[in-house]
Amino acid sequence: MRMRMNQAITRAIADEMEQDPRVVVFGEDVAVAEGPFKTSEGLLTTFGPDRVRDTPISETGFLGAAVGAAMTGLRPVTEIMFIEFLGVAFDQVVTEAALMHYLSAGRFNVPMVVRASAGSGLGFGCQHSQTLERWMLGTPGLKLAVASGARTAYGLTRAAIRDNNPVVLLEPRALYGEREDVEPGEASIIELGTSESLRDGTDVTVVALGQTVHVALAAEAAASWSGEVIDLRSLMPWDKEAIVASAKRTGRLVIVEENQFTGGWGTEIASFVSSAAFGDMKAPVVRVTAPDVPVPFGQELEKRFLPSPEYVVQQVDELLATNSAPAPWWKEFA
Amino acid sequence: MRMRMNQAITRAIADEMEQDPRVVVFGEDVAVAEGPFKTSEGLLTTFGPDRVRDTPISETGFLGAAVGAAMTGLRPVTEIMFIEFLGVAFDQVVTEAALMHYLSAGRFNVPMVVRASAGSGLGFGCQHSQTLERWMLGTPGLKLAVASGARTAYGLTRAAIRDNNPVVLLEPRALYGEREDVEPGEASIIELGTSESLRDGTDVTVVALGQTVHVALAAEAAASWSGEVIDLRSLMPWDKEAIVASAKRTGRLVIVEENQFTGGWGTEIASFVSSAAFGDMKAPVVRVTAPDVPVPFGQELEKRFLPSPEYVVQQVDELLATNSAPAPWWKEFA
Amino acid sequence: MSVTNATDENVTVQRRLELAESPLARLQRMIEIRLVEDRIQDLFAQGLIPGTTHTSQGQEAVAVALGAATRPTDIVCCTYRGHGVALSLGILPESVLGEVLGRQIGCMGGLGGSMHLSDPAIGLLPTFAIVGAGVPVAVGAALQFATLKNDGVAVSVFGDGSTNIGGFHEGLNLAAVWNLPAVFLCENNLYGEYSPIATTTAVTDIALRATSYGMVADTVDGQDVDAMYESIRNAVDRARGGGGPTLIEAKTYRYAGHSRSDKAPYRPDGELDAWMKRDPIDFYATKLAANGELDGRTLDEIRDEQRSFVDDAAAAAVASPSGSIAQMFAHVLAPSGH
Amino acid sequence: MSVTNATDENVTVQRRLELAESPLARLQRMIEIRLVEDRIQDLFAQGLIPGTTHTSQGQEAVAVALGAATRPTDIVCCTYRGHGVALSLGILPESVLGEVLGRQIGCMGGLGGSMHLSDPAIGLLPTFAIVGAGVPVAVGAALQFATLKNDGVAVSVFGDGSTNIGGFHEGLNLAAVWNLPAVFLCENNLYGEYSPIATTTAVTDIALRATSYGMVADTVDGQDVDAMYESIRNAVDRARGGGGPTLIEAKTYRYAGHSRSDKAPYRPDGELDAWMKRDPIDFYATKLAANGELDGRTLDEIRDEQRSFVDDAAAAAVASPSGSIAQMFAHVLAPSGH
Ligand SMILES: Cc1ncc(C[n+]2csc(CCOP(=O)(O)OP(=O)(O)O)c2C)c(N)n1
Ligand SMILES: Cc1ncc(C[n+]2csc(CCOP(=O)(O)OP(=O)(O)O)c2C)c(N)n1
Ligand SMILES: [Mg+2]
Ligand SMILES: [Mg+2]
Repeated sequence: MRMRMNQAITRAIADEMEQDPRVVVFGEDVAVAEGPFKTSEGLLTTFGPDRVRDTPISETGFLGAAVGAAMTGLRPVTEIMFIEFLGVAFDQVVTEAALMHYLSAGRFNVPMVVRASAGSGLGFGCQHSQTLERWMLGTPGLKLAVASGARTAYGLTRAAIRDNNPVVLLEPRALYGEREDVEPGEASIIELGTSESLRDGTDVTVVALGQTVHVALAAEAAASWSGEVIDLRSLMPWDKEAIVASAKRTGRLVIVEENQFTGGWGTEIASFVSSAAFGDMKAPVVRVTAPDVPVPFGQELEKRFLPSPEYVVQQVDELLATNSAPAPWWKEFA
Repeated sequence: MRMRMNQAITRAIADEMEQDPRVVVFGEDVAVAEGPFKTSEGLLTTFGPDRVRDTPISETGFLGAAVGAAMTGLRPVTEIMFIEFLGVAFDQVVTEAALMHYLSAGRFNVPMVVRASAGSGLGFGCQHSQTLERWMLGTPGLKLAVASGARTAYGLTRAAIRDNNPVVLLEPRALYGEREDVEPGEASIIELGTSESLRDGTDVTVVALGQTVHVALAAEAAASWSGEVIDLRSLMPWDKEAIVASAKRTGRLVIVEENQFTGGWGTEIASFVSSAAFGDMKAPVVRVTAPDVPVPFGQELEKRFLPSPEYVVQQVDELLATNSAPAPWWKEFA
Repeated sequence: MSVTNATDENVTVQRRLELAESPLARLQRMIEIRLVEDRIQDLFAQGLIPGTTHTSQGQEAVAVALGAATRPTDIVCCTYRGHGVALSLGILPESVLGEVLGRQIGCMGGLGGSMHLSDPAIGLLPTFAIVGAGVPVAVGAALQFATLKNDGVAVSVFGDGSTNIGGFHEGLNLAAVWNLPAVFLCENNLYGEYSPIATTTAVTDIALRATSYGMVADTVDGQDVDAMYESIRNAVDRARGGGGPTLIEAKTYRYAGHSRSDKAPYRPDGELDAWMKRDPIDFYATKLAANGELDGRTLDEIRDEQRSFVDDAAAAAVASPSGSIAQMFAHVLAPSGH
Repeated sequence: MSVTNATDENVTVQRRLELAESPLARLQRMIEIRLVEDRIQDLFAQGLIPGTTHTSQGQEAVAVALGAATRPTDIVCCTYRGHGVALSLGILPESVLGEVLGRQIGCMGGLGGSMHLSDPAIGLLPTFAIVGAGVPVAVGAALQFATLKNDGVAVSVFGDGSTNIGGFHEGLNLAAVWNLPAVFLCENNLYGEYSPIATTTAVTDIALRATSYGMVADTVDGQDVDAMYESIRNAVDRARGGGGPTLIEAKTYRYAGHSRSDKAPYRPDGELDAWMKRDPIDFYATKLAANGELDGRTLDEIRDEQRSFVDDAAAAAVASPSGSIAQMFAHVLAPSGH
C-alpha cells in the first residue's frame, strides 16, 4: 500500500495501540492537532484522550513522565518535535531511562519510545536541522534507530514500541511527505540492530543512514562502479556482522553521513571496520559527510551541507582510481 | 612548585582573575564552600562576592546565565559538579553557547568555560562516574579539553579562560588530590588543540586522555615494547598532525580510553588515523576501552571498568605478536 | 524615508531613540511591523522564503513599547517570534526581510533565517529558537550589568507556553536570588503553538507565577502601547535603581497562526474578530488623532509612508544575493585569545 | 527479630503494612532508620564504604509517615537521601546496608550503591541521584495509574534545593494540568548541599510555589510523625479520589552533613542543638509513653531490640560477597519483545 512516511508512522503506532492497551502517545500537539508533522492523524479520535495526550512545552516533564509510566506498566510513545529539543531534557533519556533497568538489577523495564524528527533540507536553520545521532551513540541501556522512508519507519516504529528498552527513533523530516510501498502487518516489523542491503555490488560497500540512503542509492545508480548499498537502519545496536562481511567482500567502505565530519556516527563504523577488516581492505574507509559547520539557512547553502549523489560519485570514483582517501569538497575552506 | 590538581585549577583561575576583571566564577557551592572538590579555595576571599558566586541547583539557569554574561562582556568560569549533570542543561552548551557566535555572524563572542569533574574510580556509581566526551564531541562552535593532572589542568584552564569560544574542560575527579610540579605563569599555558608526547617509542603509538594518560605511562614503563605515549589533552580541536605523524612512524596506534567501547572518543581518532595513515599501518588501530556497561559501584568491579596498565600491556603485547586486533577482556561476557 | 545601509549603526540606534521621544514614531513603527509581517506572508506565498516563520501581527504594541521604554545599551533576549521586536529595537526592515529570505543584506548575512535576528548595536542577542532558552541568557546579561556596575537592564521576552519549561523557572529564581536588573516580559497570546493555554498551563494568568520567586508582577493590556510603555518603563526603572527583577504579563493575541502553515483551526469562532476590534494600531491611531498628535497627517497618509518604506526595503532585500559558501565557514569559531 | 532473606517479598510488604497499623511500629522504624544511618557512618569511618553517602538522621518522621500513609502498591520516587524512605517502605536493613557496601545482599546486588535503592515489591523506583529527575518520573507513574484506572498514587520525595531545578517546575505543572494522582513531598531541611536555602531560593517557604500550579499545598512540622501522617494521608486520599495533586512542605532538618565528608561548618551555632531538642524519635516516644502505647516496654528496651536487629543486618551485609563481574553485564538491556 502506498503511503507517506508520516502516514506509515501513524499506522505503525495505531497497529501497536490496537494490539496493546498499554501503548500511549504523548507530546506537544500530537493529539488535537494530530502532530506538527501529521504523524498521529486520527489517533486521538480512535484511541481517546486517555491514551493520546497533548503536553505542555516541558520536554523534561513529559520525557520524565514517560520514564515513570514505562516503569510502572505503560508503553509510552513520545514525540520530540525536533531532535535538538532533546537538549533541554537530555538527562531523562541518557541518564534516567537508559539506566533504570540496570539500577533496579533488572527488575524494572523502561519500554518507551522517543520519536524525533531530524535532519536538514527544509530551511529551519542551524538549531532545527541536525541529525545528532552522536548525542545518544554509546549510551549503555539505550537503543537508537533511524528511518529511511515509509517502509523502514513502519517496521522500526513497531519494533521500537515492542522493545522493552528505551528506544530513540529518528525520522528524517524531509521524508515525511515521501511515499513508499508499505505492507502493514507483523511481517513488516524490522528487528532493531539489523541492516538492509539495497543493492548488490562488488567494487565498494556504501553504508548510509536515514536521508543519506537515498543519496547513496542515487549515487550508485548514476555511477560507473558497482556498490553494495546498505541501509544501516539501527545504530544501537548496529549490524557489525553484515557491514564487516560486506567490507571484507568489496575491500572498500564508504560511509555517507548527514552530520558534520567530526564525531559523526560514521566514526563508530569506520573505527570498528577498519580494525575488524584490516587485512582485507584495499583502500582506507572513506566518510562522506557535511563539513564541520552549523547547518546554514538559505536553500543553496543548505543543499551544499548534505552530501549530494554527485559528490558521493566523485568521492568513490577518486577512491577507486587511487585507493587512497579523497579530499572533501570543503578542504579549501576549512 | 608541587601542587594538587585542585590547587592548580584554583591557581589558574586566580591568575586569570588577577589579570582580567571580566573573569567571574559561579556554580554550586564554589564560593563560600570553596568548591565541592576544593577547586576554588580562597577565590571568594580574594575576589569578592560579585565575582565569585554560589548558584541554586539550576544548571540550565546558571549555564544560560554564563552564555548571556559572556556575550555581553564577562568571561564566566562555571562549574558542573559532575559531568552527568550537564544532561539537565545540555541545550545551553551545545545549542546556545556553541552557536551564538555563528548566529550573530561573528558579532557576539561567547568566552565561557564549563569546568566539570569526570570519570570513575571513586565509587560514586553509574550516574556520577562517566567521562562523556562523546556528548560534546563534534559540536560546531565548541572546544573540549581534558586535564591529565595538575600541570595540564593549570595550562588548559588558563587557555580555556582566555579563549573567545565556549570551552568545556573535563577534570578527572580521581586526580584532584594528586600532586605534580607546576610552574605558575604565562609559560605554562597550554594551547588548546595541542597534544604532548610524554615518552618516545618506536613499536607503537599510545594515545591517552585524562586519567588514562597515567595508565598508558605505567603500561609503557612496565612493558617489553617501546611506545610513544601521547597525552591528547584536547579533543576539539585535536592534534591530528601529531597523532597521524606518530602513527605513521610506529605503524601502530593504540588508544586508551576510560569510556565504553561504543561511541567513545577514540572512534574519532581511530577513524581518522586509519584512513590518513592507511598505507603506513602495520596493524589495525586498537582501542583499549571499558566494556559497554554502566560504571559499576563496588571497588573491585569499578576497578575492572577502567583499563589497567596490565591490561594495556597485554593488549599491546598481543598486537605486536599478531599484528591483528586482540579481543577485549570482556568478550566472554558481551 | 529611503532605504538605508543596514550596516550603519547610527541609523538603527536613531530608529530606536525616535520611539522614546515621539508617540507618532511609535504609531509609525507599529504600522511598519504590521506591514513587514504581512509582507513576509506574501513572500512565503510566492515561495521565496525557505522553512518556517512566526509572525506577530496583533502584538505590535508590546514590541514597540519595549523599544520605547529601553535604551540601545540595554540587552534584549527575544524568541523566534521576534520580527516585531527586532524592528522596534531599530533593526531596519531590509535587514529583517533579508534575513528571513536568506540574503546577505540580512542582519546575520542570511545564514540564520527568520528565527535568528540580531544586532549588537541595539542590544538584541540572536533571537532564541529553543523555547525558554533565552530566559536564563537574559539573566546572564543582567548579571554582567550588575557585576560591571553599569546601569543597564536585560529584558527577556517570551510567550505564555514558555512558562512551562524549566529554563523559565530557573531563570526567574536566579534573577530574584541575585536581585538582578532584569525584566521578564511574557507575551500571553493565549496559545502555545496549537494548544490553548488552559490545556497546557495550570494557571492561565502568568503573573501568578511571580509568587514562586517573590517577584513583583504586573498584568497589562498588551494592545495598549501606552499602558505597555508605562509598565515596562516602571520595571526597567526599578531594575536600573537596584530594585530587582519584574515579571510583566502582557495580555495580547496573535492574528496569524503559530507559523506559516498554521491556519489556526483551533481558535473558537469570533475570538479573532473580538481581538481585532481592539487592534493596537487602530486603537493608538484614534487616540493620537484625538489628541492632535498625528502631526497634521491622516492615518492613511502615515500608512502610505510606511508602506513605501517597507516596499523599498523588500525590494532591497529581494535584490540582495544569497549567502556565500565562504560565509558557511566564516564564523564557526571566534579567533582565540583575548 | 532475626535477619530475613532480602529476596522475600512478603517480609518487605509486611514491614510496610505494620506501619499503617501500629504507632509502636512507627516508633520502632524511626529508631531503626536512625541506627542504620549511624551504622553507615561507622562503616564509612572503617573505610568499608566506597564513594559517598547521604544520611537522613533527623528526618525519620517524614520517611516513616510516608510509609504509613501509602500502600505497597503505590509508587515512590525518592532521592539519593533515601535510606530512611527505603527502610520505611519495607526494605530490610541488610538490603540497604548491603547496597551501600556494594554487596550482593544489597537491594540491587551491590552495583548501585548508596544513591540507588529500589524494590518493586513495595513500589520504590531506583532512588534518583540527579536532582529533580525523580519529580517528572513520579508524574509518569501517576499518569499510569490514571490511564489504567486503578487507584494507585505516586509520591515524589525531594529536597528544598531541588525546587530550583526545571524538572520540579515541569513536573508539578504537568501533574496539575492532567489532574493526576500525585503527591509532591518536599523535605525542607533548610540546606541544599552546603548552601542555606535563602541563598539559593527566592522563597524559603516552598509551599508558596504551589501557586504557580494552582495546586493544594500543606506545610507541616516534619518532626511530628503524626502530623506528617495526617498531611500525607489527606493528600494521598485526595489523589486516590481524583482530587488531583498536592504539594506538601515538611519543615525538617538533617543532623549530619550533606554527605559523608561534610562537617557542616556553614550551620549557625546552636541551630543543630535547637533542632535536636525537637528530635522526632524522642518526641514520639514521649507521646506514646504518655498514652501507654509502648506495649509495656521502655524506650531503652525498644532501642535495644532495634539495635540488635540492625546489628544482625549489618553483620549479614558485611558477610555478603561483593558484586560479581557477571553482574556488570547482566542488566544493561532488557530482553526485547513484549
Ligand atoms: C524546547 C522547545 N520545545 C518545543 C519547541 C517548538 N515550539 C516552537 S514555538 C512553540 C510554542 C511557544 O509558545 P509560546 O511560548 O506561547 O510563544 P508564542 O509562539 O505563542 O509566541 C513551540 C512548542 C521549541 N522551539 N523548543
Ligand atoms: C542536577 C544535579 N545538580 C547537582 C547535583 C549535586 N547535588 C546532589 S544533592 C544536592 C543538594 C540537594 O539539596 P536538596 O534538594 O535540598 O536535598 P537534600 O540533600 O537537602 O536532602 C546537590 C546540589 C545533582 N545530584 N544533580
Ligand atoms: Mg503563546
Ligand atoms: Mg535540603
